Amino acid sequence: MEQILTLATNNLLSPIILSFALGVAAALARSDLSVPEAAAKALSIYLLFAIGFKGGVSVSSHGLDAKLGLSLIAGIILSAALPLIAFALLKVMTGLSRLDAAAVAAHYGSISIVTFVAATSVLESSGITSEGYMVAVAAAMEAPAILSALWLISRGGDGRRMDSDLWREILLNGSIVLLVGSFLIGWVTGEEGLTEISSFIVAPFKGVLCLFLLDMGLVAGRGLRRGGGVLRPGVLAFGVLMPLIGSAFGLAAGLMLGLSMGGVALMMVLSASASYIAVPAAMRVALPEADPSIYLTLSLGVTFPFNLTLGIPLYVAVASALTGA
Amino acid sequence: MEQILTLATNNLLSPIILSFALGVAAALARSDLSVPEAAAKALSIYLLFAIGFKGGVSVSSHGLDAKLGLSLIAGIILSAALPLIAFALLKVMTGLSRLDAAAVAAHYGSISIVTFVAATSVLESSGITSEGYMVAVAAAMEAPAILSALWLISRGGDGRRMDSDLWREILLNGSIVLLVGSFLIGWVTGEEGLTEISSFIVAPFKGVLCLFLLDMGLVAGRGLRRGGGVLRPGVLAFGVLMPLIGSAFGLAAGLMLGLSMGGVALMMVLSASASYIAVPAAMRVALPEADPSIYLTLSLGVTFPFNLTLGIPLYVAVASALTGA
Amino acid sequence: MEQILTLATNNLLSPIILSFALGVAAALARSDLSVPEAAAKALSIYLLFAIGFKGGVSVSSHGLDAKLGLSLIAGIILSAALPLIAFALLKVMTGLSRLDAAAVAAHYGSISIVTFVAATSVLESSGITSEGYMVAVAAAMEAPAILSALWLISRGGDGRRMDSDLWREILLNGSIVLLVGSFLIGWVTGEEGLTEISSFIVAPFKGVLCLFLLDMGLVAGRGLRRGGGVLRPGVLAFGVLMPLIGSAFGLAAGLMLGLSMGGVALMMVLSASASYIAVPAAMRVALPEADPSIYLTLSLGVTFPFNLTLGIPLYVAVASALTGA
Amino acid sequence: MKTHKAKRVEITIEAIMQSRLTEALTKAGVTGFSVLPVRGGSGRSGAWVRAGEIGRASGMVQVICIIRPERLDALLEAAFAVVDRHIGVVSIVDCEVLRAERF
Amino acid sequence: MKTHKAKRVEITIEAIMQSRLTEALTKAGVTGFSVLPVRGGSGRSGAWVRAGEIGRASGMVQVICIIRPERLDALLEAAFAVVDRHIGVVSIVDCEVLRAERF
Amino acid sequence: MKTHKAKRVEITIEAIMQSRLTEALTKAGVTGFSVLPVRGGSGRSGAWVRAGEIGRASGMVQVICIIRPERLDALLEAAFAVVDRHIGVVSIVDCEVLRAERF
Ligand SMILES: Nc1ncnc2c1ncn2[C@@H]1O[C@H](COP(=O)(O)O)[C@@H](O)[C@H]1O
Ligand SMILES: Nc1ncnc2c1ncn2[C@@H]1O[C@H](COP(=O)(O)O)[C@@H](O)[C@H]1O
Ligand SMILES: Nc1ncnc2c1ncn2[C@@H]1O[C@H](COP(=O)(O)O)[C@@H](O)[C@H]1O
Ligand code: NA
Ligand code: NA
Ligand code: NA
Repeated sequence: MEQILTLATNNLLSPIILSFALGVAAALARSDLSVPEAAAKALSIYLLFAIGFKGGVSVSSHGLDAKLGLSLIAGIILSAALPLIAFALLKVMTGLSRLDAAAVAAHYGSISIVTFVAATSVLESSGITSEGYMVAVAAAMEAPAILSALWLISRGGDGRRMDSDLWREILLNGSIVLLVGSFLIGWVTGEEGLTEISSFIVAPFKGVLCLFLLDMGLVAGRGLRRGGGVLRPGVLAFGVLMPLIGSAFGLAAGLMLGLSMGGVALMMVLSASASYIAVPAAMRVALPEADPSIYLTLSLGVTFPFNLTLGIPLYVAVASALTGA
Repeated sequence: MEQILTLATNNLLSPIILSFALGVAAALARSDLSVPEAAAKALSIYLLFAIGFKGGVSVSSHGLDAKLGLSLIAGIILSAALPLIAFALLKVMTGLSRLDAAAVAAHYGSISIVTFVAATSVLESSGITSEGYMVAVAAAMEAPAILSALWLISRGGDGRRMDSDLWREILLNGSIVLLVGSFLIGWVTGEEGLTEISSFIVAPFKGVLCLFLLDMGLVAGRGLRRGGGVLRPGVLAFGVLMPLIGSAFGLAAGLMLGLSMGGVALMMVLSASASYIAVPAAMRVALPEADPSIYLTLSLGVTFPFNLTLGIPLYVAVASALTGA
Repeated sequence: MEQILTLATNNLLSPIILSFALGVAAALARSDLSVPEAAAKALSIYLLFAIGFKGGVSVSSHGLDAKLGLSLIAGIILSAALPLIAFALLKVMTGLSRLDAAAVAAHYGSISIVTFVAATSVLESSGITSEGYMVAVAAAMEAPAILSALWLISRGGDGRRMDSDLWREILLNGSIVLLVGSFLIGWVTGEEGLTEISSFIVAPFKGVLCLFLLDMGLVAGRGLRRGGGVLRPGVLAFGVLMPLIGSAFGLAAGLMLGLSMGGVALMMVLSASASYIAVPAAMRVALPEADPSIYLTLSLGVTFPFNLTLGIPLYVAVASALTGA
Repeated sequence: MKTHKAKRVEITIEAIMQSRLTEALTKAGVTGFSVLPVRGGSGRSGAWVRAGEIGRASGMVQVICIIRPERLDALLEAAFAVVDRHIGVVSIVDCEVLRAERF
Repeated sequence: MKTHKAKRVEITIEAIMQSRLTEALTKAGVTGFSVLPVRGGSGRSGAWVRAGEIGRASGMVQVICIIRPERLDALLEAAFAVVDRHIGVVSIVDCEVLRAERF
Repeated sequence: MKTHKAKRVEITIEAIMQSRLTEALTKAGVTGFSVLPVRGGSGRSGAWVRAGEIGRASGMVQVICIIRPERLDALLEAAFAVVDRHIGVVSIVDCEVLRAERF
């Protein structure tokens, strides 16, 4: 318990979290502070490239773990199954329509890569290592949740075609391609490749993450200011409860797979986190009648800050307690 | 004197100044070289974040100086008073209308954060330290000058309402919020926080400043090419004289406050510099009839380059002579 | 031969080339991965500034080589002469119209600065030094080819005026101005200047180059997907043959000038590379009837990848064999 | 297809005045608008480009409103109160729209 | 100068739907269009701005087609099929063009 | 409110030709124009997008001029001289403006 509190306090007072808080505060106070769209995208490209590359290098150093395949499968199953639980929970806890509930559920099966990045950076600060291929697991978990959600809707008699364009868009989504691509590049080039570009992708990483989280805070704060009203108490509670449930499933999967302590923590983080890039875009195409202000505000304005501030230290503490590391 | 010359020459031949000169030259020669708006804004966000953060860390390391409060008050008084002097001077030296004169005056009470950043980088190169809270003083000096200018106008019988929106816009201006916010983050996280992100905010700082000044040079040069014609000799002379006058007041304030040599120099720089972000924007809203090509060209095309090239070394030399350091 | 193969393999498996390949693959697979225009331009500004600056510093360290002037003249002659050869070859090998052939020819006389940058980075990895003023030679080679192409057209009776605007645009092209400007800045500030900003322009250089090549890959891949069809086999073959011919002329020039091994290699690279910034823009203005999808696809989609992957190691190997270094 | 008469109002205004304009429009009952970036331009107050600028004092945006004809006057009055002392251009075009219930 | 009658169709649509719309237009025989960025806006589904966003779920673009009057109906039908269930606005204006052979 | 008849001319032209066009317009007595970015498009010469491009050879911009009807012909002639050999589209719409003294 004490460890959790220390971790949580350290985490809350890290430049990364404070930058996010600054962004939220500035947006709520209606400051005109804003990061240009092109700059925000550039920061996200940097982060995806760096995290993918480092994951690949780590796999190349530690050899191909036999668990990679199993972890990928576990990730896919989690991503597909969690929306069903989320949907059931939403039906019980909230008055959301089937459509809105399914759309929200899809977000919680899928993952948030920034939450993942923030978690790896917390692990690093604490000197905890993890399986490099967890980035690949992250990529694998992006899409299956979308299918589950569409299946939930079609079960309700409301036929939705997943046209092949949508398929391609989801699977070849820019962030998946960049993450997997740079993972492969890191894998192929290994430590040698890392040495060549580490002063670009390793040294300034945390600082870049600060600016990116400043931007995320601005966007989240703006969302809360505009869309906060649509979130009834039940929906809000879901936004905090669901990550805890998700993390429990992630924990179980991580332990069953026999991952390292860091790996278990990351599996929890992935399961606990909610998408705000791939899934919202897919929902706009496939379920345009679902209300974006619900799923975007919930994912970015509630669950993301919760995971960032309290969730990550909690998951790390639990993983550390249960892996006995 | 010799010291001034050496400092000035070193300064003039630094990559930072030469980058600015390159930008001016390219714009005057009508090259199509340009930095995208989003990239320029991203650079400015980086610089504000880094300078604020480092200021905060310095305060956290050296403890809270009792002079912080006094320095803030001094800054606010300077910002509010300098426009009155500037206005009187403009009435004597130039044929500008009351409106244009008040608008110009507001710029000279307020501050230019890049001039401040460039000065801190000159101080660092010379191994001179300064009070970390000078960033907070810089932030405090942004707005009061605007009020003075509007008061000058309203005295002339021309009633201007400062609507509450404008108030909020000025005080929660993106650059003030970012500067103060990152100052607080640096203060809270201290040296430990700095260690985590110093390879992002310390190591590449000067290089980023070069690219930013290249962009400033392009914008200033473009302004001179287009708006240079509106600047009559009297106005031009004001653009060089006023910073000297401002710096004298800054010097007096710095000495009275008992600031360190670096702190006195920075107080001079702040008082000498003229705003080109917060004040022009406020003028466009509150005094739309004032001619922007006068105040923008004067501030960015005349006073900024003057301070950058000759002013800063002069102020540092004077501060060093008078603080006996 | 073995050395070429090793170099080529090392080169092909470097993060730089793999990033380019990732971009091409993503574009061909119609992923929505894209780098914002502003970010791509910012990356190119960084690369030009850094490469120019480092070239200037190197000149300042090694003293002004008497060969600088001769190398510039050689570069200008190569740039002016290669289009004539290219044009003749195109008439023989392809069915392109005079206009299209002249437009394509202009590209091959001029140079691609990214190819140059990539080559310097390969040389550096292999510990091979080169004359710092090669950046100036690169800048000098940008424009003459355009004149040759326009002369080819006017010979055909089709009068084209080079209006003075176009002249200025070509010679004061943003990338030439930035390259030459930062070269001069580096020259003036020397090693001392470099020390101040090396953690910005040296340390992260290769990493930035990776992201830039990712973007180039995306653009090239998109071009191939859309415009690949217009390239008949003859035109395609030209895109691979012409760089080899160009490099042979570059080799001859480099040997006659008595350049170092690295200098010879870079002269080959410049001669072999094809413009995709300055020349396409000039062609759009001066020869609007020429088909951009031919010259852009050929230069960026065929010759650039060829040089990047196979050309550079080949040129380095040949230079090393023939300078006996 | 069935279309309905409407007005397309295009207001080119200083970027810094955008929020004041859109608030005034909203108060005047305008239910929708879109804001387009402008890269540069020229007018009686001189020429400008946004490239490289970080300040908010220069540059314009275009606010586009499509509205029912009967609401035009309210909109113009609201817009005029904001742009009155400012630079910028207001133009109105007759148009047809699909899905009239949206306006 | 000699001008020719045409229609200017402006479709404000979710960015994520852009490729679907332009593909539908192309299939319907539209030979040219331009896509303009939109910075922000407001409508029945709320207000939005693009600044700082990295996702593709929010934000609109404007697709502008200039076409011969006789092709208008085909275009509108194609556009409507795409925008039907989606937010956004379609407006049509009478215009004149130079170089009619281009449309 | 009192409005005045005017013409809204929209010229979609290659970005690289922008300065030539605006200079020609200025010479022809056009006192104001705005330049809008275009993200992408498609036409007889193929499809394009600006994303990721650093060169200036590809991409279009939109130059919008609002002018008094009697000046239209001078404007069109000036514009035509520039766009003649180039790709791009010129369209003209009847509009009403506030503050006619500005045109
Ligand atoms: N006639 C016009 N047509 C299109 N845009 C205009 C026109 N006049 C002015 N503008 C735009 O409005 C800005 C301010 O115009 P002005 O108030 O005339 O200085 C210009 O820089 C242009 O961006
Ligand atoms: N009347 C309108 N005029 C111009 N743009 C509109 C209008 N209504 C909606 N839009 C644009 O379309 C988006 C979605 O509108 P809506 O479907 O009403 O939420 C808005 O955010 C605006 O960008
Ligand atoms: N009918 C049209 N409507 C709108 N924009 C067009 C149209 N035709 C062409 N354009 C724009 O002008 C560019 C060049 O067109 P084109 O000359 O037909 O290749 C296209 O890529 C579009 O951006
Ligand atoms: Na999840
Ligand atoms: Na001042
Ligand atoms: Na060449």
